[in-house]
Order: sequence, then C-alpha cells, then structure tokens
Amino acid sequence: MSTLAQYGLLLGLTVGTIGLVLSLYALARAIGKARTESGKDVPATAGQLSRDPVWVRYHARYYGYALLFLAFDMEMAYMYPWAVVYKQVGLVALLDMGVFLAILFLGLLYGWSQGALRRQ
Amino acid sequence: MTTAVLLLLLAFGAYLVAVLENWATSGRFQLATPAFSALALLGRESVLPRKPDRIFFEVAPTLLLISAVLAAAVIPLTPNLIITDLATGALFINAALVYVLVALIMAGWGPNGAYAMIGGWRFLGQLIAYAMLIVMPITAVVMRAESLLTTQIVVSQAGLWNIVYQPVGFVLFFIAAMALAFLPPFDLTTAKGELAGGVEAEYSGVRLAVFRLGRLVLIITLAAATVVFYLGGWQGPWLPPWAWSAIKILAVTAIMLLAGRYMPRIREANLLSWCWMFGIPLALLNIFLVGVLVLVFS
Amino acid sequence: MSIELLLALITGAALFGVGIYGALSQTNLVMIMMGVELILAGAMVNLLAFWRYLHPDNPAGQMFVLIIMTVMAIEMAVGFGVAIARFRAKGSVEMEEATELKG
Amino acid sequence: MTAQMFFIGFFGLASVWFGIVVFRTFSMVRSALALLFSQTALGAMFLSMQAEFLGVLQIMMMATEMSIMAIFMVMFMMDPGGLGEMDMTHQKRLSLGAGIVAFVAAVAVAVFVDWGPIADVAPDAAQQTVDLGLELLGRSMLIFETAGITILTAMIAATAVAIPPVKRKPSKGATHHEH
Amino acid sequence: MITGARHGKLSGLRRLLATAMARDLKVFVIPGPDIARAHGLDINAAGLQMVASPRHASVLLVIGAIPPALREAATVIYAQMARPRALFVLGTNALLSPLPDADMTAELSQRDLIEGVQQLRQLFSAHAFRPDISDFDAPVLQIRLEYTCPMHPEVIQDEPGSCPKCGMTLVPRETQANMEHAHMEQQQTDSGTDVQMASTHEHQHMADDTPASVVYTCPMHPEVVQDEPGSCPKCGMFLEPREVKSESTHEHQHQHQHMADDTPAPVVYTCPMHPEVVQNEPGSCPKCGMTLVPRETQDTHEHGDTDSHANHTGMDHSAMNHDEMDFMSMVDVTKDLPRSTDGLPMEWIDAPFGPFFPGLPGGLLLSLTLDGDTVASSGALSLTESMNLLAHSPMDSTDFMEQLANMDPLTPVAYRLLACRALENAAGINVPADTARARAGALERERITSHLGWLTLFAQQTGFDWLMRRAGSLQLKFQHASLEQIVALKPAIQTLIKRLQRTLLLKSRTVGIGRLMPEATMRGPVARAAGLHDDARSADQTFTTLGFTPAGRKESDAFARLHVRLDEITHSLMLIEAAGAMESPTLLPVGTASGTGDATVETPRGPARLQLTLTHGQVSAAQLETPSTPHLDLVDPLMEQQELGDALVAVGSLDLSPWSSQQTFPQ
Repeated sequence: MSTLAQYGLLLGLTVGTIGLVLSLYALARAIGKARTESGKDVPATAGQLSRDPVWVRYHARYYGYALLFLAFDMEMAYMYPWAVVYKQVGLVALLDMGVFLAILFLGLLYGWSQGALRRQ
Repeated sequence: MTTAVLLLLLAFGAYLVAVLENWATSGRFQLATPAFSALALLGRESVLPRKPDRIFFEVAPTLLLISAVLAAAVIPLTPNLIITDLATGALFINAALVYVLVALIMAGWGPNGAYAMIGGWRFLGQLIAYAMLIVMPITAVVMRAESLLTTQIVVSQAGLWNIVYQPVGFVLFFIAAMALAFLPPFDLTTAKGELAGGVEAEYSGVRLAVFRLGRLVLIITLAAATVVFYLGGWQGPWLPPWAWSAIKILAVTAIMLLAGRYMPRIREANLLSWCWMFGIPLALLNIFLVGVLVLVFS
Repeated sequence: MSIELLLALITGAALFGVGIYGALSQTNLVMIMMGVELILAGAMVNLLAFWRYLHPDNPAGQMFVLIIMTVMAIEMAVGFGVAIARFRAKGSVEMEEATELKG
Repeated sequence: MTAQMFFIGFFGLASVWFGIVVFRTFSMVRSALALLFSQTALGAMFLSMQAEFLGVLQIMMMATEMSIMAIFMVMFMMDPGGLGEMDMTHQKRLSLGAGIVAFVAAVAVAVFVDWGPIADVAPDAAQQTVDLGLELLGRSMLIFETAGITILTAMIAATAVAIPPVKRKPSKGATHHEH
Repeated sequence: MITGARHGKLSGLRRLLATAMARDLKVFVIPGPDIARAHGLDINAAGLQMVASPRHASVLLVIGAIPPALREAATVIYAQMARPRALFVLGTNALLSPLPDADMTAELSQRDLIEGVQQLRQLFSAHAFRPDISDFDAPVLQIRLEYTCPMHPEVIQDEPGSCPKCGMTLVPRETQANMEHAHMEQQQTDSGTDVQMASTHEHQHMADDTPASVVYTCPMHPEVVQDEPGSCPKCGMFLEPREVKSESTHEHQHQHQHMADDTPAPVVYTCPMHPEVVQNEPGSCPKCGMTLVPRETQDTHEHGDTDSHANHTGMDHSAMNHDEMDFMSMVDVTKDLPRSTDGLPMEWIDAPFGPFFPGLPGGLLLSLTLDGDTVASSGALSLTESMNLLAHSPMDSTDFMEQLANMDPLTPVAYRLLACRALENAAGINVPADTARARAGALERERITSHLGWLTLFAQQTGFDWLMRRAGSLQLKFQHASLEQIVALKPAIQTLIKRLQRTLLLKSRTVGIGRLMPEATMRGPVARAAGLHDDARSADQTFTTLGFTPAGRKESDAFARLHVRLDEITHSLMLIEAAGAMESPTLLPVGTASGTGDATVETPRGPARLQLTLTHGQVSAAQLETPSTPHLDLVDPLMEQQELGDALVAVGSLDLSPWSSQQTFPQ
C-alpha cells in the first residue's frame, strides 16, 4: 500500500466512525426526542439546581508543571528520529543524546528547585 | 477486507472489555449485560444541558471514539492482520491518543456544569503527568527495533520480549497507559465519589453510549499497544499468532481493569509529583540502559 | 510550477496574514501569542513545501520545521511564564493596560 | 487535479478557516481548540505532502501544547466562556490591513518567483525518519544541541518568572502540598 | 403506570429496547447508599446497579420517609433523570410530594426489595414507552431568569439590559425560583436552632472563642442584616448566614453601616501572598516573612465577616465610577478579587456537593466555593429535619424512647440505649449487671456496623472498589449477627484490617489530610485520633469490667481516624466476646416515677448526652447533645485550601451523621 493510500485509509476510518456515530444518533432520534421539562436540562449537582455559570477563570494549580512540560515535551520531536538511527550510529548517538537530555534535565532540576513541581 | 475484519475484531474486543469491566465492578460475569446496557442507553433520552457549548458537547464522544479507533489502526494482531502498517506507527499511536485529552476537555467544558468542568481540567493535569511516561518508554522500544513500524517492533522482540529487556520501561508505560485510559486508580476525571461522574456526569442516552464505546475501544487499544511494545505481540510457541495476540491483549486488559479495584484513587498532587520526580528520571534512566544494552549486544 | 507547491504557499501566506491580524488586533497577551503561533505555522508550511517540492533529498528542510516547532513551544512556555507573572502582579494581561500602568 | 492536490487544498483551507475562527469566537476555549484544530489540519496537510514524520509529530505536539494553551486562556482571559460577547480587539482596521497586505505580498512572492524545477518523488516515509535522524547526529548536530540549550533557557526563564520562590519556612502547619 | 415513561407507542424496536431497559436498571439511591445499608438492604444483590449521576439512572430509589428539604432535592434529582424513569419507594406509603406518585412501593426489607425489582422490570418492559404521558413539573423546579453582567456578577436585575458599570450586554442566568423557600422551610422546621452553617471562611473570627450567633446578610447589600434567612429586600438575593459575636450584634451592625457610609476607609496591612493576613499595623507576614503592604479597606472587606466571595468578587465603587465605558479594564475587574494562595486573582464558583452526593453521607449538603479544584471556603448544612425531641409534652416514656431510636437511622441502637439509660436514671432504676452487659454487647455490635459503614463510604468516595464491596457486605452481616456469627466473622475482619494495612496508595491518600488543630472541638473517634483519650465508655462500670481501654492515635489526620476506627472494630469484637451477650435495649418499666435523668452513651461517632425530666412517668423536658453537631463546624477549616478530593476525604473522615442534631425541649 502506498503511503498516500494509507493516509486515505486513516481518513476513511475517521469518516466512517463519524458516520457510525451519526447513524446511531439518527436511530436514537427515530426512537424519540428528549422531552423538554423544567429542571431537566440544568447540570446535575447532587440535588440542587446549580445556578451560576461555571465558565469562569479557572485556577489550574498545575501550571508550574505545565510550563515545564511545554518546553520539555519538545525533546520528543528530536528523540524519535534519533532512536531510529541509534543502533546504526552507535556510541556517538548515545553521547549526543546524553548531552541533550542532560541539558534538559538541568532545566527540570532548576524547576524542581524553584518549586515548579508542586501544586501552586 | 483486512480492515473490515479488524474493525469487527475491535468491536468484539470492546464488547469483551465491557464484559470484563462489568465483572470487575459488579463481580458478576455475564456475557449479555453490556448488550442490554447499550440497547438501554440507545432507548433512553439523551438530555442536552441548558446553555451548553453545543459543538463541544456533541463532538467530544465522537472524538474520543475516533482517537481510539485511529490508534487501533496501526496495531498488528499478526504480521499481516493490521489495518495500516504506517511507517511512523509508534508515533502515530501517541498522536491519535492525545486527542483523548482534547475530547475530555471538550466534554468537561461543554455542558457548563461544575463537576464536568473540574473533571475536564483535571485530565489536562493528568496528561501533563503521564504524557512523558508514554513517549519516553516508546522511544526506548524504538531504539531496539530501529524502526517506528509497529510490526518491526514486534519482530525485534523475537529473541527476548521487551518486558524482560526493559522492565522499567514496561512498568512506566503500563502505569501511564492506565492513566491515559482514566482507569482506576487514575480515574480522577470521572471520579464517582469526588465528582459524581465528572466529565461523564452530563451525558445520557446515546451520547453516553458513544462515550462509553470510545472508552472501551481506548482500553483495548492501550492493552494491545502494551502487548505490541512489550509482550512480543503475536509471538509465542504452539498457538497461531492471532491466538497469542488475543490471549495477551485480554490478559493485559483484565489486569488493567482489576488492578484499580484494590487501591484508592490516587491524589492529583501525588500523581503529578511522582510522575515528574520519579517517573521522568526513571524513564531517562531506562533510555540510557537500553542504549547501553543495544550497543553491547549489537 | 506545481499547483501543490502553490497551494501550500498560499496556505502559508493565509495563515501568516491571519496571524498578523491576530497579533496586531488582540489586546490580550495570550491571544497575541495565538497570532504568533499562526504566523509560525505559516512559516512552517512554507518550509515544508520547499523541502517537499524543491529539495526532498535534503533532510535539512525538515530540520528547519523541527526548529520552528521548538520555537513555538519555547515561545509558549516563556509567554505563559510572563503572563502568570504579570497576572500575579497586575491582575491583568491586557496589553493596553501594560502601557497605561507602567512601573 | 490529483487526490493529493485536493487534500492539500482541503486541509490547507481547513487550517486557515480554523485559524480565522480563533479570532472570531468569543469563547476562549473554543478559540484555543480552534487553533488546535488549525494545527491538526496543518499536520494532515503535511501528511498529504508526504512528510509523514513531521505530519504526525505536528498532530501530536500541537494537540498537547494547544490544550495547555486552552487552560492558560481560561486562566487569564476576562470572560473565558464568551458569555458577554465582549470585543477584545483594538486597532482593528490597521490589523486587518496589515494582515491582508502580508497575505497579498506573500502570495505575490509565491506566484511570481520562479521556484525552479519541481521534485515529484518524495523519499519513502521510513527513510525520511532515518534521514532526519542522521541529519540530527551529523550536519545539524550543533543546531540540535543549541535547540537543547534554548529549551533549557526557556524552562529556566519561564520558571524564574512565573513561580514564586519556595519559601523556606519552618514548615509546621504548612500545607502538605509542598514537597 | 410509569409517570416517567417516554413518549411513543411500544412496538417494534421500542419493545426490544424496553426489554433491555428492564434488564439494565441503574439506580440512584435517596438519601444514600449508607442509609440503604443501615436498613440492611443490599442493592447490588437485588440486581440494581448504583450510579453517581442522576443522568445515568433509570430508577430513583427512595428509602423510608424523608424530610421535606430532602424531598425537594430528590425532586430535582428525579427531574434531571432521563426518561424512562421510575420512582421506587421503600418503607413508606406516604405521599412524597413534590415527587410524583411512586411507581412501585415495597416494604423496607431485602426480600421486598428483590420482589419490587422484579415487578419494576415488568413495569419497564411493559410501560417504558407510552403514548399518554405528561410533563413532570414541581414548584421546586421553577427557574427564574435574572440578568447579570459576566464581568460584574454583583449586577443582577430582572430585566435584560446593559451593565451600568461597563456597558456590556447582560446575560441571562437561571436561578432556582424558590431557593429561599426551601431553606426557610428547613429553618422553621428546625426550630431555628440547629441549622449548622459553618461560618464561612473568616479565620480571625474563628480563632477567638467568643460565642457566636448567626445573622443573615445580603452579599450585595451588607447593610441588610436580619436574624432570619430570607431574601434581600433590595435585590431579592438569598441572604447568606454569617457569624457575629453575639454580645455585639447590634452595635457591630451599626458600626458597619456607619463606616460604609461616610468615614474614610482606614488602612490595614496585608501580605501580598497571604491575603488572609490582615493587621492594623505595618510589619512582616507571620506566614512568609514578607513585608506587609498597606491596603485600603473596601466596604465588603472591612469587617472581614461578610462573604465577599459569594458573588465572586468584592466589587466596589471604583469600578462603578469608571467613566470610560468603552474600554473595560481587566485590572479593575480583578483588583478586588480574593487572591489565591499563589497570588493569582481567579474567579470562584459555588458548587453544591450534596445532599445526595455519592461520596458523602446522604442528607449532608456541602456548599463549596471552589477556586479551580481547590476549596476556598465551605459551609456544611444538614438537610435532614430531625423530628422534635419531644413531639408533644409531656410524652410517654416508651414513645419517647422509640422516637429517639428512630431519629438516626445510622445508629438506632445507641440512641435507644441513650433514651433507656436516661429514663432509667431519672426513674432511679438500677439496671441489672447482665442486662447492662447485653446492652453493651449490642452497642459494640452497632459500633462495628457503623465503622464498617464508614469504611464503605470512604471506599466509595475514593473509588476503592474492593473495600467497598468487602466492608459493605461485612456491615450487612454484622448488623443482626448473633454472638456465634460474630465470632465466626472475626477472621474476616482481621483479614480486612491486615489487607488495609498493606494497601497501596491508602496511606498517601490519607496521611496529613484533614489535620485538625488541637484546640478544635472534637468528639469520639475524631478526638481519639488526636490523642485525647476521651471516651464515655471509660466512665462506664460495665465497660471497665469488660476490660475496655480507649483506642488512640496522635496524628489527628484522616489516616489516624481510619486507624482508630479499625482499632475500635477490633476492640469491640473483644468486648462483645467478653460481654457474652447481646440484646437490643428495652426500657425497664419506669412506672410513674418523677425526677431528672442524665445519661451519656458513646455512640460510634462520639458521646451523645441526654438530660431529661420525668414527670409522673412522662417526659416533660429533654436536652440532647450529639457528636455530629459540633463536628459540622469543623468542616470549613478542614476543607480550606485543600484540593477537592482531599477536602472530601477530610470531611469524610469526620464520619458526620446529618440525622442527629443537638436539641433542647422546651427551648
């Protein structure tokens, strides 16, 4: 199979899944519509009708990790091609990536020491 | 043809996962229960919350299912039984499964409910914890196989399965895979006792059915990925390759589903700090060890 | 000249234009960063198209794309770092207020 | 028109459309996720251009990064739900003008420059990854290591700016969140 | 017929779906699974599967007669269930208005439950779809539309329009129309004394021990202060309770108004990192050592006891006076927001957790203010209206005992014993030693049952499936076990405890969570986990002869509480064996005696004390102190600044019973 045909197949799977879901929805719709009744569409909060809109500025306490993750994650972009040729290149590759990872690890250690690795 | 067969197998596998999950939660092994549950969900109303982000609310279950199905597409059951043997298969699994996060964020934000929203953002924190532990062990696997092809990865384990060759990587990957599938004890995002269902709380009827289906496919896909990366895929004596794949996948699924029953849910703070303070250094160590081993044995 | 290349370059140009519009028109630091992301994405498309249609035998083209991806990640990390710091200090990441509240 | 051409155009269009949605919606989460899908469409476009490794990488990396962007949007935007339909732009005309000028100029360059001979065949997908790996460890090694240093700098800068220094206090009755 | 059926004719595919629905019954239990188990019901064994969200449930199972406030909450749950839905009521034939008529009723026993489920299945397969259905509606579901500015949540008006502060278009927001009503009714039935709203988040006041009373004030109009809950005469909002030092209520209020009106705002000093640190003089922060910065007090902040968070903001006049309406300043918006511990001014949301929250005791309502996933402040309120201690005065002594025994379904024996002891004490009856021993045995059995029930709830909260199953089934087995059965169950308990000690993540989940300051008011196992050897059984002759020693731990966190309860289970087993008999307490005849009686019983949650006056064999006055009432006040300090999951574990570790509350009669 050519690579383009492979991508076509993946696209086909995506479209097919959407089709499956849509037909399920259509079937459910054919069985009946949800009845509009008072109180039913209010988000369920354990017996009280919740009233405030909850879409407010949410405090994600893990933002210290998130900042480090944004940068640290990038390392993966380099590691995959490296891993593929690792055996072929040999020791140089190990040293090369060793230096790269050591540099990144320093950043991690710095973040750790500054308290980025905790709930803020 | 292969695609059709594999999709049927995937559906069948998801059904078996549902049976296993029902067994793990209710203690009863009933083959018919998931079928009834699915039909019942189809027949029940699917309530749309007031003032939702309608697009998110509708797209989330579908996206979850799509991402799981696409990830399954590059997993081989036998050397030839694979939907598409992508040249970057090992990376593609990651790429597809990241959209689980997107789906959960959408499902959390969509209904405009407090429990769901907290559940959705919690999963982002969970991703930040587990993501590196998915990709780094896979890198080590790729180092040994010298290829991102999933079939090649299985072939590379002919002599020795990766679970023996790089046990640290296996443990990290397994834990991270459970976290990715938000299985207990990592079910922070759908926690029943803490968030009354979290991101699932507002879904009902057919939308819930699609959401659950996506989750089941996700679990079996991750189990299959574990088998491919660490348990030698279809390899094994006596039995035909497909049988080995099936046995291993179901065994891994059962362990994934059962393990969480015997411990309380992890704290989000602990998950994050343990993954970053122990997990990532261990994953780096694993890469280094595998690097040395690969050089020594080549 | 190939249509594919032209399509890719036009896409890149369009993303670049949308990004410029966003970066200039938005008042909020985070939104400005989105504009910058789009500008970088536009550059990325161009580079990849050049690699694919002009020098497919030279992997350095792909290397450039990787570097741009890195730049995007770094820009986000630093940008959000600054956003957090500003928000803690001023309670706002609106750029208009950055000029009006110097010091 | 080949299928490849169609998909390049299709995903390019999708990418641009999502890019426009970023600045047209009031809901900040929608805005961030629109950027995410813009980048995903770009990844799919890369795949159509037979750059498999980069395409998949783009699809993967941008999903996590833009999701993190979503949480920062929700943290720092005034009305993340977009309920107030608040206009948060300034110098709109100028920006629009600049955007259009940039677009037209770039297109003009694309159309009028002679790009030389077009290569029809891209290397095999598996080969691309290998080539890229060899490039990383060969000619571009310094670039690669420099990228490492840059990432380190970014990590340090972000942490130093954003994280209040750890208070070394006699931790009695302190919160147990700290390690 | 099912009032909650779906619309449509039952034919073809629908028939198949109805059959499937009958096989797949998902149930939401009211007031909660804990009550179900306390009544000896095993819901899973009956073939029903419990779910956490009403959206996933097809059956609403109501256990026993429930008080009006809970009925209204149950109505909301019922309304939020997707059709087809059925109402299944156990143990009462009374109308549960505003809930609709029950689709199925059964007695409160496992056998009847199982039979009821069978009939329910038939009902579903026959009537899941009906052509003749009508919408369900109830006053409690009414929603009133109000309009609010997304930026200025304190701007609330009944009409659409634009915000007077920033000119933005107001967005509609829904609010429960008779929210006030629900709470009013609650308040009245509770005779105004035992609404336990833990004072929300003012620690300066928390710290000093002056007796406090609750007044109600409007979050928008701090000058509105009244003694009763209700709605604000100015804006109609639900008034928020707040604690006021009782001796100075009036003065305080007066001063408050005065300052808000015309005095220039005084300067106080606060830590930029710890906004809760406020003092009148410059200096450094006691928490982090930073130099305090001066801050002008704003109207809502100045006394520190108004709930400025409730409306998300302490919005103020500067924003109102903002003259350039075209540009909205985010600085203005965030300026007066309460700062989180990390210094970021975020918006807070109010989310109710309860009264039917899967990880909390049924009937307990926690109103949490959440800063992200962290609890900024909380209020705990029991929505169960306990019946009046004396239904009428004077009251027959046997009736009184029965009534007290029925008060708390979680620990009936302990309260029955308490009533017996107090009555016998008042009548001057000496209880024979063997009866006392048998009663002690029954009390200890209930302690084991109750602690196992707590373990089950804890397991449910933390998603610890195995423990939930194991402890739940043991609880059911212990409930009415005979002496021999208890001896036979002993190894099972020992295995359970041993496995808990080896459980992964259990320690990290509980250590350091819910730590209480030593000066907090603690009772029972909570106190014993804090190193206080405070156990009413120590003073009891019967128990000392049985060889009782109180359990104890020092750490005063959830881990210590868990272990104290496990130790107590072991001790109780020993005590039961030593007592050699178990008998539910029955009242010895008090005749027409008169006198005052006083008794204290160590219930599984701590000591309960009953003082009563007996006049000619009839109870004429009584006063009850229960352990859960003071514990409700601990909820807010325990949850404060905790991650949501931790906060819930912390509250769970207190083992609150919403059903028993402190009362005095006559008042």
